[in-house]
Amino acid sequence: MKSFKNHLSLIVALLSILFSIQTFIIVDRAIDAYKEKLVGNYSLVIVSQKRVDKKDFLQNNSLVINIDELSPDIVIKRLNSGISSKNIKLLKLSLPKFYKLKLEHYPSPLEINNLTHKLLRDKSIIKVETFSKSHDTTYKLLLLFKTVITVFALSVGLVTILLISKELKIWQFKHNERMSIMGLFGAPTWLRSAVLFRLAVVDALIATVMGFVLFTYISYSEWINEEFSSIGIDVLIYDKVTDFGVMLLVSLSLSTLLASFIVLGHKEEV
Amino acid sequence: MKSFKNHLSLIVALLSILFSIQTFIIVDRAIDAYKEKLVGNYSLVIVSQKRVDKKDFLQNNSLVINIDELSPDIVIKRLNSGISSKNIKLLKLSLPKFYKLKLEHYPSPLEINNLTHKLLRDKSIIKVETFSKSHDTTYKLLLLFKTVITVFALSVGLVTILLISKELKIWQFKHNERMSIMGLFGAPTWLRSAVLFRLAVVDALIATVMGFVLFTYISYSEWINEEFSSIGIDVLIYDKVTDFGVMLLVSLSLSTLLASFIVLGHKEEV
Amino acid sequence: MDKVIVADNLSLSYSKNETIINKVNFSVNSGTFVFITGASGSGKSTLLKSLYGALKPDSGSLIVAGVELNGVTKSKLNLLRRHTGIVFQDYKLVKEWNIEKNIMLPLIIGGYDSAVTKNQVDSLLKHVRLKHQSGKYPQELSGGEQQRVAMARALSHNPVLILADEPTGNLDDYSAGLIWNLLEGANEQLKSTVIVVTHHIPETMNVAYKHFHIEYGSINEVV
Amino acid sequence: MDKVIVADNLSLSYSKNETIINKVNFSVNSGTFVFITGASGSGKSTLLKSLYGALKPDSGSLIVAGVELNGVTKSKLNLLRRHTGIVFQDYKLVKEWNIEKNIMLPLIIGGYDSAVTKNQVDSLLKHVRLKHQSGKYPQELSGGEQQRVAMARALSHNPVLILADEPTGNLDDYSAGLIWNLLEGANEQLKSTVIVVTHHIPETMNVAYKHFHIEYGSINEVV
Ligand SMILES: Nc1ncnc2c1ncn2[C@@H]1O[C@H](COP(=O)(O)OP(=O)(O)OP(=O)(O)O)[C@@H](O)[C@H]1O
Ligand SMILES: Nc1ncnc2c1ncn2[C@@H]1O[C@H](COP(=O)(O)OP(=O)(O)OP(=O)(O)O)[C@@H](O)[C@H]1O
Ligand SMILES: [Mg+2]
Ligand SMILES: [Mg+2]
Repeated sequence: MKSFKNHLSLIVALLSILFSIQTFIIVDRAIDAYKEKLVGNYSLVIVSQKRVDKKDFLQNNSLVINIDELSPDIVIKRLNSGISSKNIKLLKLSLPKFYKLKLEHYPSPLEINNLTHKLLRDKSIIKVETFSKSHDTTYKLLLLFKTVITVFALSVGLVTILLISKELKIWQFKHNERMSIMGLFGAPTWLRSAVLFRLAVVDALIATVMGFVLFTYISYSEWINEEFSSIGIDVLIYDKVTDFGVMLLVSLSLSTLLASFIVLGHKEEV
Repeated sequence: MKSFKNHLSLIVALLSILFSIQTFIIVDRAIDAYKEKLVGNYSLVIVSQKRVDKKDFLQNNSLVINIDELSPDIVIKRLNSGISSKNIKLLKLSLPKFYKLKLEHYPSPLEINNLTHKLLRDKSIIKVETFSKSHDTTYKLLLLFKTVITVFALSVGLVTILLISKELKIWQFKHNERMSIMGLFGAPTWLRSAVLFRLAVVDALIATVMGFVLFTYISYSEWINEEFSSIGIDVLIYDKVTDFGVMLLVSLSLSTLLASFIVLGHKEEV
Repeated sequence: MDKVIVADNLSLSYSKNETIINKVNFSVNSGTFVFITGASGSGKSTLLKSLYGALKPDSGSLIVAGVELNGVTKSKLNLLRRHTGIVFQDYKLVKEWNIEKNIMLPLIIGGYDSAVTKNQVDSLLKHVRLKHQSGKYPQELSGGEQQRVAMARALSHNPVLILADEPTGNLDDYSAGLIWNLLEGANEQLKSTVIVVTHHIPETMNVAYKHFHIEYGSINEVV
Repeated sequence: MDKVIVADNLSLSYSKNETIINKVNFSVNSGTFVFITGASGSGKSTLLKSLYGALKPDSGSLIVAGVELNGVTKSKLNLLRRHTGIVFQDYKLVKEWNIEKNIMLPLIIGGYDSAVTKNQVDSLLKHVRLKHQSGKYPQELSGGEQQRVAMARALSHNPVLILADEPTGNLDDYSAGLIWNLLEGANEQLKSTVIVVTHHIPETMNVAYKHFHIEYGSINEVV
């Protein structure tokens, strides 16, 4: 009973750290997935008076991964309900060629700017439509998002470090006396701290397994999956191999580090 | 020296909690500011064959706070480089009226949908342009943002609660013996715990003042301000009255709560 | 003469299956000097614990200074303790206080005037020969010095009842003599009732005393 | 006869301005039974601390079992301590271990066989009359019982050097007799060197002994 409570306190601390880390990993994946999605949705339209050679164009603009010609119908459709069919025909005749460009990654405003300037140097390209306003909005939101996540991750990190240091202090309170006494009877350091390290390893294992169960459960939870699918992205919540490995590594190294600190910081009683 | 270290541990714990809370407040403000900015940038365009009565329209559609007629030039400009001036004149003549709507708040996809349907019920309105794709992108990003922030706030909360409970345990280790001994000499509970509460209040005050200094410094820091202005929003980082009040309240109540728990959880020695 | 302690059919134990003190009857008159002896583990400290209310009677009744301890309220018990001075077998000094403050403890609790406190602590420190160590912390003292601090603390508030658990166990004869002097003084001049657990009753006692012996859970007066 | 302890011009102190033991010279032959006496606070426990290497000599040299303790390495000191049995004045029992495990401590550290351990602990528990309490934790014992556990622990690994700091201070005469028997037995049968700090040399000693007295920082043999 008493020993179970001893275990619990470290396990809870470790578990909360694992939880923070895993959350961070999930968020990272979500942002990546979201960027992936953004680049899929984002495209530039260029207007050219000459037909563009696809192969040439792609070679010259590494940011662009695809270029498709748009049928003029699509362009005209945007206004079609207000214009007479005679005028539409007229329009079609005089219209230049429209191309839609797919980009390799979600561009920064600067990248768009550079690309636009480069494209316009070609005399035949008469217009580059970048939908800059809506792009700007999304991009800045992403920036804000990243800044905030960074700040939050830093706070979680800070509080977690504090948590570990408190746990350290509690362990010190608990084990210092026994370690001193063992030292007075000539126990070498490794023996004095054997209990500590055994406790650390066992607790790390228990915490990892509990983390595994928790996140496996979460990854099957309907609420979480609905939440993510409402945002329209597909995120791997818990990779049973990699993430488990990361968790195991983190909790083992943290708890043994904790134990080592106590052993090193241990002062002999006089 | 020794007593300074005693103080430090609680102060650091309190400070980290204040830091988390203030970060959360700042993020909240940033998101609000961002939404404010989004609604400023977002607008719908409707195409109508008849002139729209502004007053009537605003009364009927509470979500809309402004409606402006667009000069057809703007509409045509989007294509102007490819069309001959003769055709443009022709276009202008046959074009219907264009209106730009400003909304009261940043709408959800559902709200946009409802509004569109409602508007189209009016026979004279022939098209509602919602820029739905770009809106969707931004909106979903905001949703993801909020979900992530919630999860992070929960983890910070969780770790913070753990941190406080650890601090509690450390206090118990430190004060239990003295409190027991005082009890054996007939000290009433309030006297036994007076030291504790004095410590709690003093530390809360110190932590609040330190938080005040920290965030005042941060709010004048160039890096932070650049970061926010690069996102294009203006956020109040530290309100020297309200935020100070919140900090004081939080740290006072937390530390006295901590002390009360120890007093209540104190077991008499036999 | 009124009685300070009346035990009636008193039983004490820490767990169901092991009774330490078994249905004993005894009483102590106010102002008496009492010795309690008994083998190690016989229940001497346990009996003292019950007298300051740290161990509730299993059955029977125990009245100390007119207060029935079986079912006493917290505030009544506190009041009783504020007029009791205890030397614990393991001293129970407050580690984070220096010895001056440790001796002051009952005076702080009693809300005494600071001038009175200062005088009292000073004279006690002198009496137990620790004036030069007054700023030290308990861990920085020898075992016997700690025991003397515990003694000084128990007497600092001139308690009407003094309970001392082997107060000279770690002391040489000279230091032990100082302690016996203090206890006799409190008994003679302040009319305090003194109850001392010891393995050796000092050979020269200047005051009359009673002697109880604990064996096999019962308490008998030695005459 | 070889010497277990040789102190040469040894000085001990806790702080610069207060020397406890001042330039003393003494030596102890292997297999001797030594008593150390002195007033409370004279430096008896301090001297013992230096003998098990918990307090480094201020100056001078101190050789214990052939090991110079002034500047000894950690591993050499540990080796020495594994052959020393100590009874501390404040017992220093491990709170979270029951008394059986507490007595085993030196055997665990020495890596003894579990059958040997079991036997040894059993016979010691019987000898100090605590067999029936073996599962209890230190806080659940009387002061004297704790002291007897500390004694049993100090003897469990048949140490060549035994240091006991007032090992009978909290014991009645009968229990104290058990302790003296144990110490005499170790001295006679195992030829252990025994150094005991005490305030009272027992009247009936079955073995020859030496007696050192500490006063004003110096150590003198009493003959
Ligand atoms: N850790 C310490 N720090 C500072 N001073 C100490 C410390 N331990 C002991 N002293 C001082 O050293 C002196 C000798 O102490 P020591 O414990 O050796 O006495 P002792 O002879 O064992 O006395 P006793 O019979 O009371 O146990 C005392 O005056 C004491 O105040
Ligand atoms: N907290 C406790 N929990 C359980 N048993 C206890 C506790 N305290 C003491 N005991 C047991 O009660 C019995 C009496 O203990 P007590 O401390 O009263 O003895 P004592 O007469 O004071 O002995 P000593 O002279 O050794 O101090 C002992 O057998 C002891 O093991
Ligand atoms: Mg006792
Ligand atoms: Mg000593």
